[in-house]
Amino acid sequence: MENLIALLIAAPLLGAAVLLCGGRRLDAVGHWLGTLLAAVSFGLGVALFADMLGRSADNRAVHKHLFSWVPVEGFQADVGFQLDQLSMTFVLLITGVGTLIHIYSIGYMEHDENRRRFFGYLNLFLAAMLLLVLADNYLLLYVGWEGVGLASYLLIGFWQHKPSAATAAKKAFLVNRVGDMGLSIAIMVMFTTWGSFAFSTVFNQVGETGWGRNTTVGLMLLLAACGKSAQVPLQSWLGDAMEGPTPVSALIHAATMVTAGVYLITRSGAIFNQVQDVQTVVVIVGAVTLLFGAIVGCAKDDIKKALAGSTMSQIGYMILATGLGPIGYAFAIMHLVTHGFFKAGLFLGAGSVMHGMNDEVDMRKYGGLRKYMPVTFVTFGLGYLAIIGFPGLSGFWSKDKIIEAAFAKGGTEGWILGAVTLLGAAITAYYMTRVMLMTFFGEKRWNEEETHPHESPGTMTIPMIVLAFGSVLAGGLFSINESFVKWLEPVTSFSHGDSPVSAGVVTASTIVVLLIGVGLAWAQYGRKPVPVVAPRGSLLTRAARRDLLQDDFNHVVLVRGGEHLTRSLVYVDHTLVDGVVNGTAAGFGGLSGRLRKLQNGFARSYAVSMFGGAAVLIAATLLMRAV
Amino acid sequence: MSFPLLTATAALPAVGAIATAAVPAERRTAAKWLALLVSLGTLALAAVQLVRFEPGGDRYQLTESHAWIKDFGVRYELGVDGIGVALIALTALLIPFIIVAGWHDADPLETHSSRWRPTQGFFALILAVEAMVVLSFEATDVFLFYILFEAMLIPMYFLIGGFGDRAHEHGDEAAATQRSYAAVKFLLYNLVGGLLMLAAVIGLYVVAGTFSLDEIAAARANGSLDMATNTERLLFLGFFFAFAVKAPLWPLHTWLPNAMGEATAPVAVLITAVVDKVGTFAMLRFCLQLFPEASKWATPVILVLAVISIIYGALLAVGQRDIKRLVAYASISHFGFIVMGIFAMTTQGQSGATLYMVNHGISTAALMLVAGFLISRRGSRLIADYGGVQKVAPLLAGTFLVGGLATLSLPGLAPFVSEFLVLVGTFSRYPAIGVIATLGIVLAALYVLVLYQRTMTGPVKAEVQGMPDLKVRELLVVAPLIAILVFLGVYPKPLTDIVNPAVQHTMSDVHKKDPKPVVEAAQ
Amino acid sequence: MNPVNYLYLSALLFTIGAAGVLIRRNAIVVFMCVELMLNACNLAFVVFSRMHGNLDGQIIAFFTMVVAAAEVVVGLAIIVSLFRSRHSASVDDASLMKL
Amino acid sequence: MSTATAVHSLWTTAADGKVDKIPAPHIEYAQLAPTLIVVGAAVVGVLIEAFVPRKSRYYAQVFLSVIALAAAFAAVVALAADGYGTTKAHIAAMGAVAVDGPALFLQGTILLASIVAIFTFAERRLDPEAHGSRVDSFAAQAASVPGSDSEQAAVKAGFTTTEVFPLALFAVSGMLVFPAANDLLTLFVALEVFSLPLYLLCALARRKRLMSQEAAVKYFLLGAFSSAFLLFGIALLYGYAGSVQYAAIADVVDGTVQTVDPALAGTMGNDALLLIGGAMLLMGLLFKVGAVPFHMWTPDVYQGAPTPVTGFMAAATKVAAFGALLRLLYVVLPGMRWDWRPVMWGVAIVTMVGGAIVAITQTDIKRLLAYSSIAHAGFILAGVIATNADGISSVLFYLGAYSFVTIGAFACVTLVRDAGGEATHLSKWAGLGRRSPLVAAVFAVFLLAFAGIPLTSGFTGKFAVFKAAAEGGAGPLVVVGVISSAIAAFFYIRVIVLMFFSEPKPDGPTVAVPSPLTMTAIGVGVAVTLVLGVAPQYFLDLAGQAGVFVR
Repeated sequence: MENLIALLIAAPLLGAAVLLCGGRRLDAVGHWLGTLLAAVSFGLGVALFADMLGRSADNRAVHKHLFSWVPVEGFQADVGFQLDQLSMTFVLLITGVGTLIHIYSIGYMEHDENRRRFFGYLNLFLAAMLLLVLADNYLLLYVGWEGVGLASYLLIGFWQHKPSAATAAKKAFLVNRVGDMGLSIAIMVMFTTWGSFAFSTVFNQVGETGWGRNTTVGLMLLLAACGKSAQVPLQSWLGDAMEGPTPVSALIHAATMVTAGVYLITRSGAIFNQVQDVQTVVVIVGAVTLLFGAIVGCAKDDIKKALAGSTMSQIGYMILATGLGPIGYAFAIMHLVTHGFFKAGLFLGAGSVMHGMNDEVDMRKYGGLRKYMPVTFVTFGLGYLAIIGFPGLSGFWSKDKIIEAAFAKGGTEGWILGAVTLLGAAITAYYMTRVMLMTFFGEKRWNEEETHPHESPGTMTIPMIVLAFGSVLAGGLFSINESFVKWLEPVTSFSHGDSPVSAGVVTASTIVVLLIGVGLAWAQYGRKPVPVVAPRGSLLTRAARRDLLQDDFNHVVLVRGGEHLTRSLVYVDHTLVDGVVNGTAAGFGGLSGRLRKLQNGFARSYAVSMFGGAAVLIAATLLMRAV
Repeated sequence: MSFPLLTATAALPAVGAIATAAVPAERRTAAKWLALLVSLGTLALAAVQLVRFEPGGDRYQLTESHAWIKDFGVRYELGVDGIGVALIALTALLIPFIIVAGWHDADPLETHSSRWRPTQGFFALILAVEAMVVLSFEATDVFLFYILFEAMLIPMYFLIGGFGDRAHEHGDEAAATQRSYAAVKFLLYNLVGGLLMLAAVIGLYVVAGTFSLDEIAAARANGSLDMATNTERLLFLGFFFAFAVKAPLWPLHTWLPNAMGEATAPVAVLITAVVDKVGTFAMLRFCLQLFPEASKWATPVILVLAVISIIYGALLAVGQRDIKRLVAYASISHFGFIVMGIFAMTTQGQSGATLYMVNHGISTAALMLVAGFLISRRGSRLIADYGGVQKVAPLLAGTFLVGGLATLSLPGLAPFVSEFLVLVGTFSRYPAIGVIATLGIVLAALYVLVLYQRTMTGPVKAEVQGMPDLKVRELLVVAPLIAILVFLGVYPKPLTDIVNPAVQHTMSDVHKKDPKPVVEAAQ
Repeated sequence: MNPVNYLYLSALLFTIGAAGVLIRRNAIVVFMCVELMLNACNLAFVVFSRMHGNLDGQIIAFFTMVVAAAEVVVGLAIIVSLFRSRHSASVDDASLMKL
Repeated sequence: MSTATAVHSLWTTAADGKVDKIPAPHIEYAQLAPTLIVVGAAVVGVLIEAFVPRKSRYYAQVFLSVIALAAAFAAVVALAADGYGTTKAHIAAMGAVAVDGPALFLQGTILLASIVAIFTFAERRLDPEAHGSRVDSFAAQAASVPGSDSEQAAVKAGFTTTEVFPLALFAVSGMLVFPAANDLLTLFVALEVFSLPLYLLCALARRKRLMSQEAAVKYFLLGAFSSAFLLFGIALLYGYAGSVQYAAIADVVDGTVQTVDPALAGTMGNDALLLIGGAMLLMGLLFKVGAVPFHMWTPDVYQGAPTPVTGFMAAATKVAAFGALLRLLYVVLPGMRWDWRPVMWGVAIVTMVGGAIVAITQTDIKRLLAYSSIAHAGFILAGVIATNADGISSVLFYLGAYSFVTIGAFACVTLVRDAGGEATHLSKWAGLGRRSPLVAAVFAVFLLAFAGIPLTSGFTGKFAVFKAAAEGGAGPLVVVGVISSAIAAFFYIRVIVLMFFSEPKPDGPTVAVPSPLTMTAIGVGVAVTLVLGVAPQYFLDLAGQAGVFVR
């Protein structure tokens, strides 16, 4: 059975290879082929899942060593897979949502002349993401890690003719590379510490090393996670990444890839558990990002960017949860899965809206669309309810647990974290309600002559419906009997926190803040018409519109600074390094020119030189004897 | 006596060079095919070497030894270790691609007199370089190596100075001046390095009384050769300087951007992917083996220079406006990695460095050759003259991107394996250096992606409109290179198996053992 | 008289000749100065010959004279042809080639 | 016994005692055959000038010269085969001439180089025919004033100066003796014997005669000046040792012979005489090899002289002069090597560096090669300084290798011509590689050999001398040597750049198609360059076996 694991990756990889190398001949069938292979992968995943369920909880992880990758004395990197409950969860999420989004893309990308290439990239992404979650060592994980980065780069920049898309793609890759640097340093430290970077070795021996090395590894892994999961301070790329086609935003920048950081930290739980201080940093990063994303999400008028802010914020929740240690891992993953459903659904809905609205993304030019796109409205609405944590829907179950766990952290920290998570919940409710209201309710604000809103075709709506089911049901199903937590427990371990606040109180306060958020949004966007041109807004609003000045900071410090640095280095290289050499050459030339003048053509002066030479010769000879 | 395989591998291209040069002026197509066939034949011989080489066997295999210049204690001694055989394979592999890529680079212009036979000369020179490079990888006699090390400058010099980008050649006096400046700079830099090495070679002979690596090693082993510390250091510096110029290491690098910028793309590949490898190869084989103590003594400085090369080369690559110069600075950065790996004195570092030599050769070839195809279409090397190529020539853009991704060491492509090994190897002994060098991977992403963005994406520029996509000949060059990059990225084991034993020998030459993992050391 | 004094004379003559070569412009005079230097050598040979009590020096002096004579033949030929071409025997005028 | 009576006895014994018969000198004619053949041929050459009709003179002279030189070379080979270079090495002609390895090797080199040079002398196809007769590089009538009617008449009459051949033969005979000379008198005479014909040859150019005459005057005056120094040095050494025999002087220098006569203590063994005399002698020889600061005649003379003569001079003179220098330093003065080695270090360094640096900015190819020859003199001096067996053999090898490259290079220079004769200005050489790839390629080979690029003879030679120097403890000299090699490389490369990478000028020179004579000269040059570069062992062996002086 474990031989199927390789096949799991191979199917989409094959798809990518065929679609990208196949050329225009495959244009007609490319999208079907891509979707088919994604579905095959999903099918294999399900089969493996069934197989896994058939075994006892402690016996579920399987390993498959494929081949020795880089065998160098003392450095054994293998291509080997580890399929345990955590990986399985991801496999199902990736292939499941992935397949749905493939189907959606068939419709969404119908008029794009490069649709075949698009599906090739999507397949490539699936393969890389599966590799990431299936690897049994950090180096192979790194391959998948960068692989998804590449796929993300290609897909964000899919419409390369738009300079903004190309820039966004480059930015995403670069920021991710900074994170990758962290991962690569972490692996190096692992190698020098444990002589290996296989999960098994590292996790078994992690207790035997000192604080310093574990901390370094932890911080570097966190840096990597920040890059991939768009956490502060490496969050800046996610908003721009919305330049990519919407299915991409749904799959990569909402459901799967951006959550890889959560996977990484959860997977490395054994290391993080050793170092409290790093966990604290993780929690802080999560908390800051949670609020950061939420605030940004409130100010954006671009529907996708608003959702991107939301994604950032929700991942903040997950990161925060992972920072809590064993009490949070399972909930982080659970939120990850539910978020995968509803956020993918929301993005697909947004895509559907854009599809019907001539690719308009400004919500101020929407309004009252519920009549024109009923299916989209309903599915989007369900997603909306799920994300704000409407009781009973997916988001409610998962987010509630995280808030609980935050309180359970204990002490002042626990209170602060609890408050932050609650605040986040309120803001979430606010900005999502704002999106909902601006898009589907109120007056229509579009130009009726140019725009004819319409419902999307079946290929697009069906995935949305499926995801909507997920958004509604997943959380509840997972929470029955704590089944999800128990499922993951062998991998992530689990401990009930000692919450100072009872579960009921937390739930109640969650509902309260939710209502506050929704109410505020209603007051602002529901009761009165939405202006088509955005008002100037408060200082905070304006800052939030500019992603809280993050890009300005980057621009001034990194871009400008970098430009100055490189320009001055080019100058240095030219004048100094090269100058020394050319100067030496010129110096010899000058010397030559001067010495040359001695050769003045007069025989008598030559004789003088000879006479002088003879004198020196004689004197030197005598002097040598004297000395 | 068995078949002299090593001599044959070098002799075939040498004879081929003469034959190619002798092809009559008007039969230039025949000359091209002849050169290609010879290079393929050489590739076949190199493949035979790979097959016949036993990774677990003696250090030097397929050896040949003949008296040559008795007075200088010089023998014609050949032998390959794993590193040599891998690099010979690389050379033999790349030359056919270089020839095919440069198929039309040396077609004569109408203005030339009938006696001027650039085409024959171009391909003959390439084969001559191949012969010398191959032989220098095989030489186990210091003098023989030195002779080839120097002699290969001459054909390279003519290749750089004599053949520029086609677009520039039409009566552009300034370009010709630039080109000869680049050629002279190349030659003088390397000649100065080589001459200092000559002094050291002579000094080595005075000290050791022989040029044979085997004999020197034996003398060291039985204690009959005992170099004074200062002597060893001076000799080491003489050797290292030459190799550092060739490699090139900061601050001796400035000839490379000029040379690569002015030469045609295939020649630029020849420089950076093939000829420069002799420098790094020689560091491994000669510096470490002949002067182990001095090598260790110089390690801190060299590592710092290597790290500066990595960062500095990458930053300058970011700042370039010329595609080929950008690739050149990227190469400087990569050579920094190679040197760092060699002098980290760990198994991982040195294996990584060796793999890096091979992988860098292939990846740069891919990137540079595609860049050359691009440049030949528009007639400009300036990045700013391009934009939106992806739209009109997706295949070209795609292959360019793959080449670029290889250059930035994307996992899954060959350079990643080597770069990571180098980093790990360095980190395990010199953590700070390793960490700084890791910055290079971010900068690499920056210069590659900026280059790609500016040339390939965005709105289609007017001058780019109607640019043809890759032709079959060009695709035949690029596709196999990419395939090799992917294969070696996924399954480098065949290569590491060959390289590992050689690295073990080198490690024992310098009496170094890998640092033990902390956990293991604690037990 | 102490023969060493003749040595001093010889050195003096040699120096005078050398100075003449350096100072005089006319090629003929320069050449005469060279001859003076040769004569100084001859004097030295003869003096040493006497001091050593063997004949080698004297014989050498004869050789020198022969050689000097041959030199005159060649030298005058060259100088005269130069003079005929340029109507000047100044060595400073002959400075077409320089730098 | 007082000094006075001792001196007096010089002539009183003759009167008082019975007069000894002057013993008939014992001359080993067979062993001196190489020199004698050449001298004889030269004399015959003079007779040919006198008696053979003008029309046939050229052929007769060329034939005679080549045959004589070849015969002399055969004689050298025969002597060497007989073991005179090694086991039977001894001093011949009453102590005047050494017949030993270095002497034979250098004589062989000089003879071969001379044959090749004679070929270039005899070249008559480069210039278009004048008035129906072929012309060579030499003046129609040297005695006629440039530009005068008499010159034109001579040209019209188709006169040629066939005297160059006997002159060259005389010069060669002097050169053959020079490195073999075993006493200072022979040294001096040989020096003059080869110098005087060279002065004349310099003056004989067909084109640019004013420059040619100027070169001759400069060469002559400075040469005579330096001869005077050399002679005074000889006088002082004679005063020091009481003999001009090398072995006798060496004995005194070494201190193996004590003063025989206390009366002579004042002069004999007086170190001041030795040091000053030695230095002056050195100066005379350094002038001939063209070492800085005695080099200043070189560029002017090389430029002004007819190019075949320049090639001959640059090759053969250098060989002969270095031979003599070697013998002087290794046979006569090894006892005072602690005195002359530091001085020679200095000379070698300024020669290498100075020659290389000044060459950078030269614009005339012949002057450039002149400075190059100065730099090379410095490299050879490094080998001379080694003072070991390798030093001798490496210098011998270098000289052999260098002379053929030089003659070949100058032969190439004669091919590049425009309306005014040879186009020696570098700007004229631009784009030569495009017009005439073969000539340019051959010249490039010579330049690379000068630059010491491996696989050419220049590298082997340079390696040999530097190795010898390093073994002789002159490591720093080697470093200076390689640095100046690098500087020197710059200007050789400059010429290559000019030839291959510059666009040809529309009014550029043409490349003459030479007769087989010059082709042979160039061909031999290329062949020697490559053979000595790739497979030098045989010749290194030869030089190694020849590397022992007899004393």
